Amino acid sequence: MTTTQSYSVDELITITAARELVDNSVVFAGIGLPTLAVSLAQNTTATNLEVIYESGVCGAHPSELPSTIADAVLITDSEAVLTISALFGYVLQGGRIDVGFLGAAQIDKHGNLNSSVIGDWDAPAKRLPGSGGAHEVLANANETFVIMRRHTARAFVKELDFCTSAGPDRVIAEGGTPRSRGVTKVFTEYGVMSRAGAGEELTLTAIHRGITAEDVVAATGWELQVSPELTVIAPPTEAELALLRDEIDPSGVYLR
Amino acid sequence: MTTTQSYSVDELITITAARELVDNSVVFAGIGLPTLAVSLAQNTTATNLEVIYESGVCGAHPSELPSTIADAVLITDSEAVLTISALFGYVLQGGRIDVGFLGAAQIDKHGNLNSSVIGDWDAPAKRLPGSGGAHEVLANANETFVIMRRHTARAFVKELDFCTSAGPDRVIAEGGTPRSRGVTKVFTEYGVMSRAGAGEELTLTAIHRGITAEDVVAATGWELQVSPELTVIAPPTEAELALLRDEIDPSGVYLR
Amino acid sequence: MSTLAANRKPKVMGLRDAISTYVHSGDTVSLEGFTHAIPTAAGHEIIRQGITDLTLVRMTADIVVDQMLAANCISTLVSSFVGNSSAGSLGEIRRRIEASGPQNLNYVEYSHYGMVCRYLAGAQKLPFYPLRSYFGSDLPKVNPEIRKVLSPYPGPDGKPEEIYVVPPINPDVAIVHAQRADQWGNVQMWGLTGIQAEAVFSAKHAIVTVEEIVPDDVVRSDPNRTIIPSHAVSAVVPVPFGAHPSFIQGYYDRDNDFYRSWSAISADEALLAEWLATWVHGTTDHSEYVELMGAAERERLSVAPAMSQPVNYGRRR
Amino acid sequence: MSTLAANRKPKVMGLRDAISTYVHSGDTVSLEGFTHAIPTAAGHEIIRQGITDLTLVRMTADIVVDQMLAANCISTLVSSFVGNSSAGSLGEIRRRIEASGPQNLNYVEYSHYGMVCRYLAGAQKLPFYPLRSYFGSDLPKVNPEIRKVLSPYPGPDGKPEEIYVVPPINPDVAIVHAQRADQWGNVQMWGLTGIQAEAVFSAKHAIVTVEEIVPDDVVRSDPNRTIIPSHAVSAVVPVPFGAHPSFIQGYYDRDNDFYRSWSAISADEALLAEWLATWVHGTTDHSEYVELMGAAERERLSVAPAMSQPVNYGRRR
Repeated sequence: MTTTQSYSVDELITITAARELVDNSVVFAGIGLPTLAVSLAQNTTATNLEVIYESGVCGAHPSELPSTIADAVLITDSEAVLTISALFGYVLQGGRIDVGFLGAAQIDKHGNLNSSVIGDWDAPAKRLPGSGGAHEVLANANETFVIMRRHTARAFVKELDFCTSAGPDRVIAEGGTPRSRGVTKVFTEYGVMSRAGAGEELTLTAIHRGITAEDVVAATGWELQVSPELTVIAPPTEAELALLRDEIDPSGVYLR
Repeated sequence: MTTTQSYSVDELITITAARELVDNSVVFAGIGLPTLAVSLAQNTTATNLEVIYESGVCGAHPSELPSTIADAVLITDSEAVLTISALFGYVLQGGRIDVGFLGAAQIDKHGNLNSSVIGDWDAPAKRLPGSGGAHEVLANANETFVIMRRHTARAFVKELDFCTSAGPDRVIAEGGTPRSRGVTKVFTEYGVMSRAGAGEELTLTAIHRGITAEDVVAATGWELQVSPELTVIAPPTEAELALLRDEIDPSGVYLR
Repeated sequence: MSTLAANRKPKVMGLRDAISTYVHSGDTVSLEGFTHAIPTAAGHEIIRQGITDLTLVRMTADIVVDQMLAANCISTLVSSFVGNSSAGSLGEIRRRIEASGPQNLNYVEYSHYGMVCRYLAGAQKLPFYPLRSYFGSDLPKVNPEIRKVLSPYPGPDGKPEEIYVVPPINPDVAIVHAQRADQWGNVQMWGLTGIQAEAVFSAKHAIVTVEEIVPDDVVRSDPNRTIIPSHAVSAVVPVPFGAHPSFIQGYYDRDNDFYRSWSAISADEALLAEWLATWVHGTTDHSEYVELMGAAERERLSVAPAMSQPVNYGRRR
Repeated sequence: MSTLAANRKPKVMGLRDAISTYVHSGDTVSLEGFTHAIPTAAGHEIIRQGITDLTLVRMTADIVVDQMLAANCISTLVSSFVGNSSAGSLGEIRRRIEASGPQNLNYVEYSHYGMVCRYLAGAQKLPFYPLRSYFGSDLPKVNPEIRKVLSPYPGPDGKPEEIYVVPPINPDVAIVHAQRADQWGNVQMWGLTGIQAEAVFSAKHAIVTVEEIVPDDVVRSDPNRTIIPSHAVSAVVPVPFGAHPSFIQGYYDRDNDFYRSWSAISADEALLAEWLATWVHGTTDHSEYVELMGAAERERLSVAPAMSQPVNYGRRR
């Protein structure tokens, strides 16, 4: 992606994701761009947003940007630290998370995710970290936002090499009852793909300035549907960029 | 029961039970005579005995005798306080208790216990407190000691009005696999009844001085077997009585 | 880095408002506290508001349940222990269950760990929770909610293995009491913490009464002390002495005299009615109840300090 | 009232003795610590003692697992995350699993909550633990230990409901690290406590390495801080800096430089062998490893104080 504006892809994705966060919701956030997006939303449109980290920290007040979900600065001055079993059992499976944030190596049109292997599971070309808590976030958070910085046909695939984390369509296909809407938004360098939940395909609903729908379709491994109401995303405002750069990540921990 | 010695039934039962506690074991103790028995054992024959209370307190160092299993004096200065779910799940069901102590309104010859109702459960003549944790103590502690101060045919019955807590014989009869030996000792005003575990009846193995086996058989609702090696229990020693009265319960909280 | 929510809403409420907002006739209500920190004041406020037809869930149904029964708040009781500790009987509960009584209480009987597992299932939104109890017991015969499942793994002897399970509890509201919370509803507790966290997580709403609301920095100096996080709490209510006659570790002792006196009071319906008229209906709120206790009584239950030693959470240099 | 056991045996051991006593070739060993308090020193001592053929159970298989694999300690790995946090790759794990590598590792893959539930089942001695995961995922296809059970209660739609379950973990030994313990093995921890208590309760034996052994009165001033009670611990081992390169809340910070450097080290088998030769085989124990780190490095990771405010446990007057 090229842009004539003076902001990076990371800044663009972070700001776009922040705008989609709704006030008064509880967000399960990983480290990196989700941390920034949540922090930006708390300072702009969703000032009563609550963040819970996979490590069990609730109500963090870190002295600086955390570099992992378990960074010591997240614990000191926080409001509560839960055990892992309480976090996964009572909070996540308990249905108390509105929005989860995930990344993945591969995603398909129904928002199923692969973070385990490239190639065959038994003898993979590349071994990836695996689920961690991703499987449970997708299964239990009411909806999940996915951030995929690089939008390529190798990542946006017709068939996953392996399904680590299943969306509601696959849950239903196996005879289960979904407890979540699955992936509802995917943020990439090109724009935003959206779906409401089970039965729907991820559809291109918004593109960044300077991008065409054709660019995105060509970079997607399945026949990507384009919304008839496709919009162009308003570029980052001076205020958003200033908050990100001067208040939230002044040392450039995540922003490149 | 009458005795010519200068000690009470409570003292006699407490001292008899204390002598049966084996060193290095973990005991799940209720309040009252079990607390005294455990404390006496720790000061005599089982100095490395560990006591865990149903409230979750481990390694209690109370400033005075506790009046409930949850008395504040059990918590202050203790070594650990577990949540109820950890106590019942990880410690008791986890198989970490060697000896449990229980009482009951009724007991049968296999050590099954009733603490729920006298009469029909649906319209009882007398509603009793119910299981509390008794059901789980009997099911999970390796063995259980029962203290029944009054030895009468209304308490030592052929058929329980209701089985609240089941010993291993009833577990097997239902097709389960017992996880405990069930009741192995019953301490009463008359003496001690014993069994090794499933398949055995509670048998009179020891009597207090001045009691005859016939006395005990007559006071028991089933045909009580008497051990051919029936022994007479050595009366409390001066040392045991002094410890109990001067060190363990100097204010007479439980000793009457 | 700023992560403070600028328009965050405090969760502090008065007890009257909290009960009228979250407790309604016909609801399923969990009232928990295992000997320690029993939410008595909340129970009394339910009586004052004339709420009826509750399904009351409480592991140890003790004095406050006896009082709520006498005030006709409860139509179903789910419990694993109906007794006044070791201090005697609960007259009203016995009258409502025993053959000689009116038998108008629907009583659902469990063991303690059965109740614990129901809360664990409820908090985790599981369809059931397995436990190694109930084989050989008559409890499953009188409680059809206690069922069996076949394990998909072979047992220790290589044969198929069955295990009992209990269903989840998901009350409309859970009510618990604790030492303190901040204005956002982060609840801190020490001493016996019982099943309170699980009860709150299992419920749709949660009211937490506390001895005191403390400044944010007190809570945040020790986040591991928080047993219930803000997001699980609907209302946090300052109610000093709110657990009397039970005790609050470090705040006041158990009123053993009151426990012992309850056998005689509850044995006599007239005495019990008089007690409710004086102490519950006769007081407009819990602060009047505490006033009625009197300074000497509060002094009698007071405790001397035994302070914890601090730990270091560390700060990046 | 005296309840002190006169001849109680302290559980303090040296690390060498603790590992040789409780860890044997062929054992199933749980090594837990979720980013915080990873028992690295214990892993290194297992390498030093040449223990092999372990079934290693660890939710987040990270640097210490990479090192133990390279030292041929592990034949089966049970995990839910094989990655070096966000700092890069684990070279040895990838070589042992990927098609281009020797493929001599038996890898058993779960999700995080699947692992948590295996510990919960293990600690509670349950035949299985139910969880709301795995529908639609390929994980059950590659892991036949993940199975289904039919709930004996109707689902929300009134129809029969199936749920996935996982089997218990009951390791021969669990190894965890914490801030402190007393001589009896009462372990106190704050900050992220992870799955450590459940791992210990699930195991036949437990080794707990700690930053320091503290006097009894420190532990007893705050019994709620004890996350693992004495009776569940086999050996408690003082090992300062025993979690490096991970961190200990209030003691030292995470060595992010080391995490970042591991990608390059582990990518090259010769570099990795050299690292093990210098830092593990080249040191007789962890105190020499800490010596080798140097004073400047320890200073770099040091933290400033942020003390908790005390609470009152109360004492009867």
